[in-house]
This record gives sequence, C-alpha cells and structure tokens, in this order.
Amino acid sequence: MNGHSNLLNLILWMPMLGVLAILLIPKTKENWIRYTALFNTIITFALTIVLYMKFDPTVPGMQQYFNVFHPWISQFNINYSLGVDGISLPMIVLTSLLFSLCILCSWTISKSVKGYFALFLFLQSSVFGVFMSLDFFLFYVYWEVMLIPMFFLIGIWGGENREYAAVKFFLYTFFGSVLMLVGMVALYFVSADNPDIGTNTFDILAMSGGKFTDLSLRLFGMDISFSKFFFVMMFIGFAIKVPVFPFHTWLPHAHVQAPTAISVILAGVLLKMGTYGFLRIAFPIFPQASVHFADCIAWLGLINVVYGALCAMAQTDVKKLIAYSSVSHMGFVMLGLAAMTVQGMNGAVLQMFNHGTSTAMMFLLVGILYERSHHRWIVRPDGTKGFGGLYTQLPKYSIVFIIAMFASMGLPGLSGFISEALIFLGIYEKYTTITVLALFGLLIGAAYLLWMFKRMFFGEVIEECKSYTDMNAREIFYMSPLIVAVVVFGIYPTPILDVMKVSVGNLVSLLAKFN
Amino acid sequence: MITLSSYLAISFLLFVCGIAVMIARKNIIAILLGVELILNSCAINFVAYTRFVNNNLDGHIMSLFIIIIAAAEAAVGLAIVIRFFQIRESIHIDDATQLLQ
Amino acid sequence: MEYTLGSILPILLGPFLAFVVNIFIVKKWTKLGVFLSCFGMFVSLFYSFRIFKDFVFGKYSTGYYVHKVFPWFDLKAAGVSNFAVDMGIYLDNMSAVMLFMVAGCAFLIHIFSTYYMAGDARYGRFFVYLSLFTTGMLGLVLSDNLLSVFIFWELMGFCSYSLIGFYYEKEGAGNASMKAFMTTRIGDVFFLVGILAIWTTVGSVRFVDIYAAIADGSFNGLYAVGLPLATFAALSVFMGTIGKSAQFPLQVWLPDAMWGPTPCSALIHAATMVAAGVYLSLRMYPLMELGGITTFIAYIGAITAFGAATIALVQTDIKAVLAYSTISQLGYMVLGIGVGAYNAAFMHLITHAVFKACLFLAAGSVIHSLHDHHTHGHVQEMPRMGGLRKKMPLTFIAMLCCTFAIAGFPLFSGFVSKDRILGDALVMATQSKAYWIPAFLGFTAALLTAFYMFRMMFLTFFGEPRDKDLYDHTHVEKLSWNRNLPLLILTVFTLGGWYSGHFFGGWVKIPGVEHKEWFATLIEKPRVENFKAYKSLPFGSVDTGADRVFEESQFNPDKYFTEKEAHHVHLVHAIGAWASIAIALAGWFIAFMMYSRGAWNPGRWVNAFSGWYRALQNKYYFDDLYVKGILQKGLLPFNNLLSRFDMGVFDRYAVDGWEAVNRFFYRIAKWVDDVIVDSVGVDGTGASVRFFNVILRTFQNGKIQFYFIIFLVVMVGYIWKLV
Amino acid sequence: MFDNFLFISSAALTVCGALAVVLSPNLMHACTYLLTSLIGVSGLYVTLSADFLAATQLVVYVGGVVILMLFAIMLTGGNDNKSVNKFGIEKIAPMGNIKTFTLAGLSALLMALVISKIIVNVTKAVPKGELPPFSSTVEKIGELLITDHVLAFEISSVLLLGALIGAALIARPRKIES
Repeated sequence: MNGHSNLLNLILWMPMLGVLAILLIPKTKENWIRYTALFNTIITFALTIVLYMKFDPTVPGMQQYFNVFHPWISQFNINYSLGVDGISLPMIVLTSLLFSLCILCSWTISKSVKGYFALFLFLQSSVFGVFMSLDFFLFYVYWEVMLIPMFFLIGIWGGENREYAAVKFFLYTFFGSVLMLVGMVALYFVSADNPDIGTNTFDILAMSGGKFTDLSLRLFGMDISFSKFFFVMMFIGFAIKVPVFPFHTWLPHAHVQAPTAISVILAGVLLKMGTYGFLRIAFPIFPQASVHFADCIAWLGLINVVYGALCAMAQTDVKKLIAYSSVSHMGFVMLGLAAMTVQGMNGAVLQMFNHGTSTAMMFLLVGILYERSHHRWIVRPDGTKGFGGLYTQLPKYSIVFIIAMFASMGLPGLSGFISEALIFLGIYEKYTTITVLALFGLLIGAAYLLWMFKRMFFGEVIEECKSYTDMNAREIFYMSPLIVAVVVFGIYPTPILDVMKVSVGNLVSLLAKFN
Repeated sequence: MITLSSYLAISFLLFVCGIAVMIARKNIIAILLGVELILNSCAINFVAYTRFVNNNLDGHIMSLFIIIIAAAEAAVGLAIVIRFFQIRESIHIDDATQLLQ
Repeated sequence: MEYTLGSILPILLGPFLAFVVNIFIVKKWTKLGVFLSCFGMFVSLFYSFRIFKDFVFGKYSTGYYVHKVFPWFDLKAAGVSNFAVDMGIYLDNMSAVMLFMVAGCAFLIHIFSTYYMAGDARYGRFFVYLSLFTTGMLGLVLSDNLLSVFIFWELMGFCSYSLIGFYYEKEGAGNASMKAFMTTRIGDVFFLVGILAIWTTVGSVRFVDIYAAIADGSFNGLYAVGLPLATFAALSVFMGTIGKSAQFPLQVWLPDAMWGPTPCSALIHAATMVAAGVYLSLRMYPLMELGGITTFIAYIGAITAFGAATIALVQTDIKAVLAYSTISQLGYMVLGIGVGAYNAAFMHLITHAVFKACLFLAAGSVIHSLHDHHTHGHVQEMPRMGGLRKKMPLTFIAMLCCTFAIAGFPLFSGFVSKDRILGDALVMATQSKAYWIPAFLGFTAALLTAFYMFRMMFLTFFGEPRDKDLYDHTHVEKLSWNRNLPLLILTVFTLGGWYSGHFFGGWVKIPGVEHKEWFATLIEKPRVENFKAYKSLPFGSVDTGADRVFEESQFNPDKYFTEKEAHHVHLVHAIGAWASIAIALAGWFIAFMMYSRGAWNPGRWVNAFSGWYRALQNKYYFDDLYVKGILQKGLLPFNNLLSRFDMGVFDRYAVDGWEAVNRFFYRIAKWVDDVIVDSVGVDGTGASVRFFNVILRTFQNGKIQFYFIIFLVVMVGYIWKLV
Repeated sequence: MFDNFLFISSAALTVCGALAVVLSPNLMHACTYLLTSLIGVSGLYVTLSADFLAATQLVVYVGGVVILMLFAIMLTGGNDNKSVNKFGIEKIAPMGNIKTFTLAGLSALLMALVISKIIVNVTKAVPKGELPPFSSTVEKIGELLITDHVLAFEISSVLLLGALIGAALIARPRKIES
C-alpha cells in the first residue's frame, strides 16, 4: 500500500481525548462520564478494527504504511516512532476490545467515578503506547507511565489490603524496568560503535538482528558476553511482568485486591506486555543469547505451568485461584517462546490472545458473582461452604461459566486448545520431557477448575446463595463478545493466525540463524 | 495656576491613603475600599498626563478600563467575601490563612 | 458411485445443526427442539445407512476408502514454514459399519428419551447435549486424522461431563461428572503425547499417512524417553483407550457415570463414549503391532474383563450391574485387540453396543416405572424389585434377549462375537504361554457374566415382589411407541444372524437366502502393505479416490495360515465355542439355583469369602486409593503445602524480605547519619538549618497584609534603585 | 476662576475623603467617606476636561461599586447575636489597632518617600504651554473604542461578563461542607 496513515496516532491518543473529555465533565454527572468513556473505547475499538482491515498480512516486519515518525528529543536521537506488525496487531485489538468491555463491567463503580474512568482511559493509552512503540525510549516511557494509573486503580478502588498490593505491584514492576533501563542505556552507548548502526540510537528495529553478538563486557574482572548479560537483565525485567516463576508473587496479591475490571486488564493485557517484550525486544536484539538461554526459558515455563496449577488447586479464594491459573497459562506462552519454532511461536502469540479472552471471561464472571455475594470464598477459612448450588440458582451464569472454564482448560472447539496444541507441537521435538510434564500441568489445570466448579455450582443451593439474581442484560451484553471470540477462534483461528504468521515467521527465521 | 504637579500630588495622597487602609484594616471589605482608592489615584494620573503631556485621549481610555476593572474586581471580590463569610462566619483577614497549611 | 460431500456431511451436520439451533430455541419451543434433535438424528441415520448399504451389499470391497481433506488453518510463511493443519473425512468399511451403529443406536436412544425424559424440568437441554454427544461420536468416526479424533474425543468428554452432571442439584452428580472427565483426561493427555510423537515423526497425523509411515519403516530406529518410538507412541495412544474405554486402571469413572439420566448412560455405555476408545485402538492397530504392545493390551483387557465381572457379582443397583458389565465387555474387546482378533473385537464392539443400549433402555423402562411414593424418586435397587415380568412383559422380553446375548448363548449376537475373541485367545495361548492367563481370565469372566446377568434377571423379573408396596403402585406396562419401539428394534438386532450371516449357526440353511459372512468379509486389519507406495495428499487438496480400484475381497480367514495351522485354528475355535456354550449354561444354572430356586444360599458364599466380598463391594478399593489415597492424602496436602510455601515462605521472606534488607541498610545509613553527621555537624549544619527554618517560617504566616508589606518594601527598593 | 474653585473644592473633597477612610473607626462610615472621595475624583476629571470620564466615574463608582460594598457590609453582619465565630475570631472585624496603624503609617511613609522622589523627577520634564481648549470627549472616545481600542473594549466586555457570572457562581448559597 502506498501512502501513509495516521491511524496509529489516532488510536494512541483517542483514549487521552477521552481523559480530557471526562475531566471537563462535572463529577456529579456520573452517567455522562460513564457514557463518555464507553463511547470513547468503542470508537477506539472501531479504529483498531479499521487497522485490522487495512493491515497487509503478507508484509514481514513493520508495516510502512502505518509507521509514524517524529523526532522528539533530537539531541539524544530519541524519536516518537510508532509502528505495527503481525505480533502487535492482535495485542492492540485485544486491548481495545477488553477495555471497552471493562468500561461496561465497571458501570457499578460508585467511588469517585470521574477519577476512575479518567485513569482507566489513561491506562489504555499507555498500554497502546507499549504495543506500538518502535523506539526503545518511548517504549520505556510508556512502560513506566502505565504503572501510574495502575497503581492508583488498585490502590484506591481495590479491596481491603489494596495499598499493600498496589505498592508491591508498583515496586516489583519498577524493579524490573530499572534492569531494563540499564540494558537500554547500555545498548544506546554501544550502538554507535556498531558499523551497521553508526549512531547512538534507541531504535528497536535498527538494533535488532543480532548485531551485538560479538561484544563482550568486562565486569568484576571477568569477560562476559555483552548480549548474554543484558539479555538476562531484560529477561528479568519482562519476566516480572509475565510473571515467570520466581517473580510471580505480586500477581495473586494484585489480582485479589484489584477491582474486577482492573483484574481483567491485568490478566488480559498487562501480562502480555511481558511476553510481547520478549518478542519485540529481547529476542530480536539478542537472538544468540535467546537461543543460548532457550533451555532455561523452557524449564521456567514448565515450572510456571506446573507450579501455578498446583498452587491454584489449593486456593480457596476464587480470584486467587484464577490468578494462579494465569501464572500457569502464561507458562505455556513461555514454553512456546522457548521452542523457537514456527508452531511454538505462533502458538505462543495465539495463546497470548486466547488467554486474554478466556481469562477475561473468568475474571468478569467472578466479578459478577462478587457483586452479589461480596465475598469470594469457595470454602471459608472456618470450613463452611462459600457458595453452593449456583447451577440451580444462576442457570445463565453457569452456562457462561462453563464456557469460560472449558475454554481456559483447553477444550477443543474453544479457543485455548489450538494455541496449546500448537505450542506443544512446536516444543515436543526439542524438549520431549518438558512437553510430557507440561501436559500434566494441563491435566491439573482441568482438575482445579472442575473441582472449583463442582464445589461452587453443584449440589443444593445453600441458604445465602438463594438471594442471588442471575446475570442482567448488561452483564450478558458484555460477556457475549467474549463468548463469541472464544467459540469462533476455537473453531476458526485463521483471522488471527493470518495476520501474525508472516511476522512470527520472520522472527523465527532470525532466531534460526543462531540456532 | 493648576499644573500637573497638583494633580500628581492629589493622586499621591490618595495612593498613600489606600496603602494605609490596606495595611491598617483587618476587615476584608475595608481593604477593598483601600484598593478602590489606589485604583482611583492611578486613574487620575492617567487623565492628568493625557491632559498636560500627550494631549490625546489614550489616558481617558485607560482610565475607562480601570473603572471597568474596578467594577469587575469589586463584583468578584465582594462575592468572595460573601462566600467566605458563609463558610467561616467572619470577614477577618487573618482568618483567611488556608494557604498556610 | 463416488461419494460427494453432500452424501457424507449430512451424517455429521444433522445432529450438529440440531444442536446449534437447539441452543437458541429449545428453552422456548421445547417440543420443536426435541423434534429437531430426533429429525437430525434421522437424517444422520438415513445417510449413514446409505453408506452402510453400499459397503455391506458388495458395492465396495474391503480395501476401499474415501478420503477427503480440507484445509483448516495454516502457518505458511514464505521461506520459513509450510506448516498446515487439515481436517478430513475418511470413510472405509470400518467407519461405514460404525456410522450405522452409532447413528442407529443414537436415534433409538433419542426416541426413547422422549419417553423417559418427558416432564423433566430440563427436558430440552438434555437433547441439546444428546445431539452434541452424537455429533462428537459421528465426527470421530468420520475423522481422517488423529488430531480431529482427539478434538471429537474431547468434545465427547465435555458432553459426558455435562450429561453425568445433568442432575446438578445432587452433590454426587457433581463428583461423578468431575471424576469421569478427569479420569478420561488422564488418558487424553497420554493420547495427546502420542499424537505429538507421531506428528513430529511422520509430519502428519492422518491415518493413511501413519499406515504409510509404518509400511515405510519411518518409526524404525527412533527413540523417545528411552523407548522405541513406535512403542512409545502406541502406548500413549493406548492410554487414551484405557481412559476412554474405562480399562484397568482407569475404570473407576464408568460406574459413577450412572448418575446421569438412564438414556444418557445408554449412549455413553453403548454407542459413543466408550466405543470411541476401542475404535481408536482398532484404527491404530498396525501401530500397536509395530510397537509390540499387544501382549500388554491383552493383559489389560483380560484383567479388566475379569475384575469388572467380579465386581458386578455383588452389585445391587440394576444400573451398576450393567455398568460393570460394560467395563467387562470392553475388556473383552481390548482382549480381542490384544490377541489379534481384530475382526471379532470390532464385531463385539457393534454387538455390544446394540445389546447394551437395549439393556440400558430396558433398565430405564423399569426404573421409570418404579416410583417410590415416600421419597418421590425412582427405584434402582434390585432387592426391592422382583416379579416384574407380569407388569412389564415387553421390557422383560427385551431384557431377556439381551441377557442371552451378553451371556453368550448360541443364536444371539454376543455368542458370535465373544466366542470368536475367546477362540482367538485360546489360539494365541496354544502358541505362546504368556497368553494362557488372558485366555483363562476371559473364560472365567464369561462364566461370571452369565451368572451376574441372570442374577439380575431373576432378581428383577422373577420370583415374588419383595417390596409389595412398590409393586402395587407400579402400573402395568402401557404400550407406547417411544418406549417400546426402540426396545423392540434393538431386541431384534440382538440375534446373532444379523452379524454372522446365518441365524441358526450354519446348520439350518434357509433356502433362497445367501448366507454370507459379511462382517468377516468386510472387516479386516488395515493392511499397511497397501500403503507402501502411498504418497501423502498435499495439504488442502481434495482426494476423490477415483483412481483407486480395489477388487472385492473374498472372505478367507485362513489365507494367512498354512493348512496345518488352519486345521489347528479350527480345532481350537471349535473347542472354544463349545466351552463358552457350556460356560454360559453353567452361569445360568448357578444363578438359577441361587436366585430362582433358592436352593443354594448366596449368603453362605458371602460368609465364606467375606474378605473378597468386602473388596468387591468396595470395587477393589480403587476409588479409595485414587480419591482418598492419591488425591486427599497426596496431591491436596502437597498443593496446600506448595501454596502455603508460595505465599507464606517464598513471598513473605524471599520477596517481602527485601524490605528487611532495605531496613537494614536504612539502619546503617541512619547510624551514620546520627553518629557521624549529626554529632559532628550538629552545631553547624543542624543549627543553621534550624535558623533559616525559623526565619522562613515567620515569612510564611499566611497573612495577606504581611505579604503585602513585604511586597511594598521590595517594590520600593526597586523603584529607589531605578529612579 | 471657576476652574480654580472647582479644582480646589474637588481636591479637598478627594483628599479629605481619603483621609477619613483611613481614620474612620466605623466601616459604614468609611464607605460613605469613600463615596465622597470618589465624587471628588469625578470633579477632578471635570477640571481635566474629561467630561465622559467624570460621568462614568459617577455612574459606575458612586452608583455601582460603593452601593455594592454597602450591600456586602450589610450582608456580612451575621444573623445571630454571637460576636465570635466558631473559630474564635470576632465576627465584625476590627478596623485596626495601634500596631496595624503604626505599620500602615510606616509603609505609607516609605511609599511617600519614593513617590515624592518620582514626582520631583517627573514634573521637571513636563512641557509648558497653553492647554488646548475644552471640547467634549464623548464622541471621540466612542470612536476610539470601536477603532483603535476595539480589542481592549471587547476583552473588557468579556471580562465584565466573566466577572458577572463568576460573582454569581461564587456567592450563590450552597451547603457548607466541613
């Protein structure tokens, strides 16, 4: 396609426009604020659909047509540079979809509505920024900016222990991004010495392609490979966000304390930023180091899968259970990344999308239940049942719950299956043992979900559940796009696979050169 | 002989009186009175200079705007005073120390 | 005639469209929805009968198949990958027979359900699940590759979960459904491993490609996890069968599956769920052979057949007896696969499906009639029944025929198929000592089968009613088409002649009728040699099969044997046949003496073998081992420990511990600050800061007039300087 | 002669009024004195042949601003008999004490010093000569306001509107929080 489009700019700044609009509305007009936010996110979603339509799936790498480039701080060669390729496009669409649904789900928020929705849209803009940036500095800025609304959204609108969770989330992610910052600055200074680049730059595309393979670094009297050292740094930075095993403990806290919509965004979008970081930055810039550490990533992924699933089984708080299931499912993504094959990588990106939809459904459903019950205990600490017989009491809710549950345990015909099968297919040849063990993680994954379902939904309706009402029209309305997505992409994944397979293939062939 | 100096002297006295009022009084409305005095002293200066030096009407226009601004200031200022009184039940200037905290 | 898609797809689309439409309409227009379900099944039956007819009545021969593939999705990227995933239809003699059986049974079960479930609060929803369930099985039979088998396989797992948990008000239904899903899923996981192993080796999971790979020797010399790849793959796939077909040691879920409504039990036990496992093993038989696990399979089958039959001896719930008999019969099929009785195992799959469907429907008919006025529930306990043959004669006849069939009485279908399995087991035993145990267990299980089935018959239909009140309230069976017609049709098909070709064992020939052993002619092991030069279809292409011409094969069971061997085989078969007749009669006799005549007191046996009796009642303690042992004592405490470790130790110390480290550094810094900086520079820095502090504080006193004076002073200063 | 008389009386009125504003112990009286002072200023405008301004001064100040202030004074008197508000401060604010007046005097002295210095410098530079005769300024100001000074005119109109709305918004009665 010839010409040039400002669509990315528009998508990125649309939510900020919404923030401005909301700030101008008096805070007593709560419904105006809600409708403004909804309208804004829907427009943004429509714009991303336009982006999807105009996207040319045959182009590997960034789509020139959509690139946006303006010098920003030209003294340091920092640019406002946006772009989209097959890896970021599904994430952008997912982001805009989930945010618009979350606005509907936050309709009942009554505490400081204006601030909530303004921060929420602000968060959306910064997430878009992360998924679109082509400049490492810009990426970093958005990565950090995203923390601010998140911190307040958890810290103000969260549960009882919200300050602890918010601070933990903030500090943990911040720690990771500091490591990333070090890597970024090091790359900036090293890039000038590289004959292919020539100047100090933050440009991700210019740096990618394994240009720093031969460099070494003198540290504590030892010669260390530059790329390996900084790959590990960035790995930790991104791994905290995913979260990969030893860095995962912020997630249950943050999820349990965050309000429903924030949990959805956290699990549905923010976790993907970590894996997206691998795909966009860590792997292309340090392909040799990534191949070198592939075993390590695969084992960590396996631990994530099994450990997350086992921990989930022991939880008595529904939300915490689903939070751990997120840990488990993101482990599959890590496995797919470690495979570094076409099937594995495609599976990983597809899993990022599918986990986004299915886990969003789970969290939304838990939120709906929480609005009725004001607690989330499957089994209370004193041993009594928190819920019972919901199947009889809430038939519609139960059907939706079953769909979400089976989608997230990877039932064929629903979205999780194809991505998990692709991941396993990609990784089997290289890591047979890990595959077999990870499949048992899948087994436990089914076990904890079914066990939870059995304890909450089967049997006689317990006394306190008798007052619960079934899903209302608004709730069904915002669940339905996700149901459709889960079913349609489970049967026919081509719409997503088509846009990403060329870009992913590009990355895989880059990695294959160093294998 | 009425010269520029005599006008300046009057305006000077007015100005000094205004300053004194603004500092001496503890009543917000009284302070506003002082502000009015100061504004008028300026206006006299403008008109006097126009009359004796430039001989055009720019000073008149300037004074006119001063009057306008004084009117606006009085309206808003007094509104604030009334609001302040509604909140604090007082128009004591030392009561308006919210910014200190 | 070449099959077009239009003549194959309706088989699948009939029930599937009924399912899709019913999701939306069945709640409002229940009757229409139910009719739609049945109609969809009828369409499916009609089209599958056409195919069945073409294959059976000689239009196509043994080796003929139709294979059509369609692209599903792909990961093609220029120069990087050419990976694609296809779905396809594979139709051969085996699928033709399976399709007809599945569609037929499912259709009759649909019809029966309109009787059994009428008046239930979720009448419509039941049919939604039923349609999806049948779709799953039909899709599995039509699949051309393992991945699509796996997809439909899991779909059935989901449906069985929903159907077993259909009465969700009951806590037990929840447990049972979860148990069923999880147990089969253990097998599924292994199955998936097998699929992955085959996929990465062969590059495709289509049956024909796998056969071709086996013929080419692609599996030779490859290893996975220390085993030869073929063995590894075969074991993994067979684990899928173990889970789905409820073989030892994963048999625990099937008896609990009776928590679902009885028609759904009929569907699970007969036509769909459990048949899928055996069907898969039959399809993958060349792989099992190549992997050399047939002995293992035979043992698993024999142990299952025997073990389940013993448990069935002591069950008092009519459905439980049938459930264990299903496990036992499935064990026979697996035993048949293990001993190379491919044909017989498949025939037993079909005959069993028919008579087991009939048995469950008949049991449903009994249960539905017995209504307890005190608990307002249906009665399933045999000790409360008795003498029911007078009240429901048609059900009685149906059940009796089925019992004859399952017990292996001559002229009935069970005899034809089971006898062949046992005969082949005996043949194997004469050739290799390792097969003596399976053969022995098989024959013993036959005795037990005859015994417990007749025990059930005697307890239910004969003798005096033991619960008079219940008996008196039971209505005399009223003829209704949707209750009796399915039973009648299924009963007719329990006759052996439909399968063996001659109704009276070959001795009596009906003039003018050609007695053709169509089953034995049609079904034979997939001959991988045929696929030796087979070139895999390119992905996304459609194979019309027009260029393949296969001759109709002549049935000659001896063609793989020399004359001497054939003589030996015939002899052994004959011995086996007479032995099984004798054994069936013996089983009937014991049951008759114990429960009809009352001559032998079963209580004495119970007392004599009380330890065994308890073990049997507790199902050999498998449930205890799995649930109480492995889950409650092993996995859950481990999970709790892990979770507590995660939050209580790892998070608290390793993560939040950094706070303590920080505090430590903070203390050091504070000490430096207090001792060095403060004490040394206290007069200088501290005091000066305090001094400025005082001054600045006076300046910021919040008094406007004070600020104004400051402003004036400064302004005066400036002006003085300027002027 | 008349000019001189007018000037002297106006100047006296102005200055005396201003001084009275400073010294009056009563706010109401002070306000009235301001009125006289402003009338005096209006007279001074007349002597400066600024007829339009003089009229405006009378209309706006005398008729508007001061009346507004009187209203404000009356509105802030309180409606109960307590002389101290809830913060312990006198309701009717004092008109000043010795301390403040001393401070004010000193400040005024300071200002007087510097301003007198300016005036001395400025008066030297004033050109001497015949003053132009009186002619009405109304027409010319009107013309100027819509030609040269139209922007300022428009801005001031917006300012007035803003002040009007703002004042109304601020002073409207609301529930008092805290």
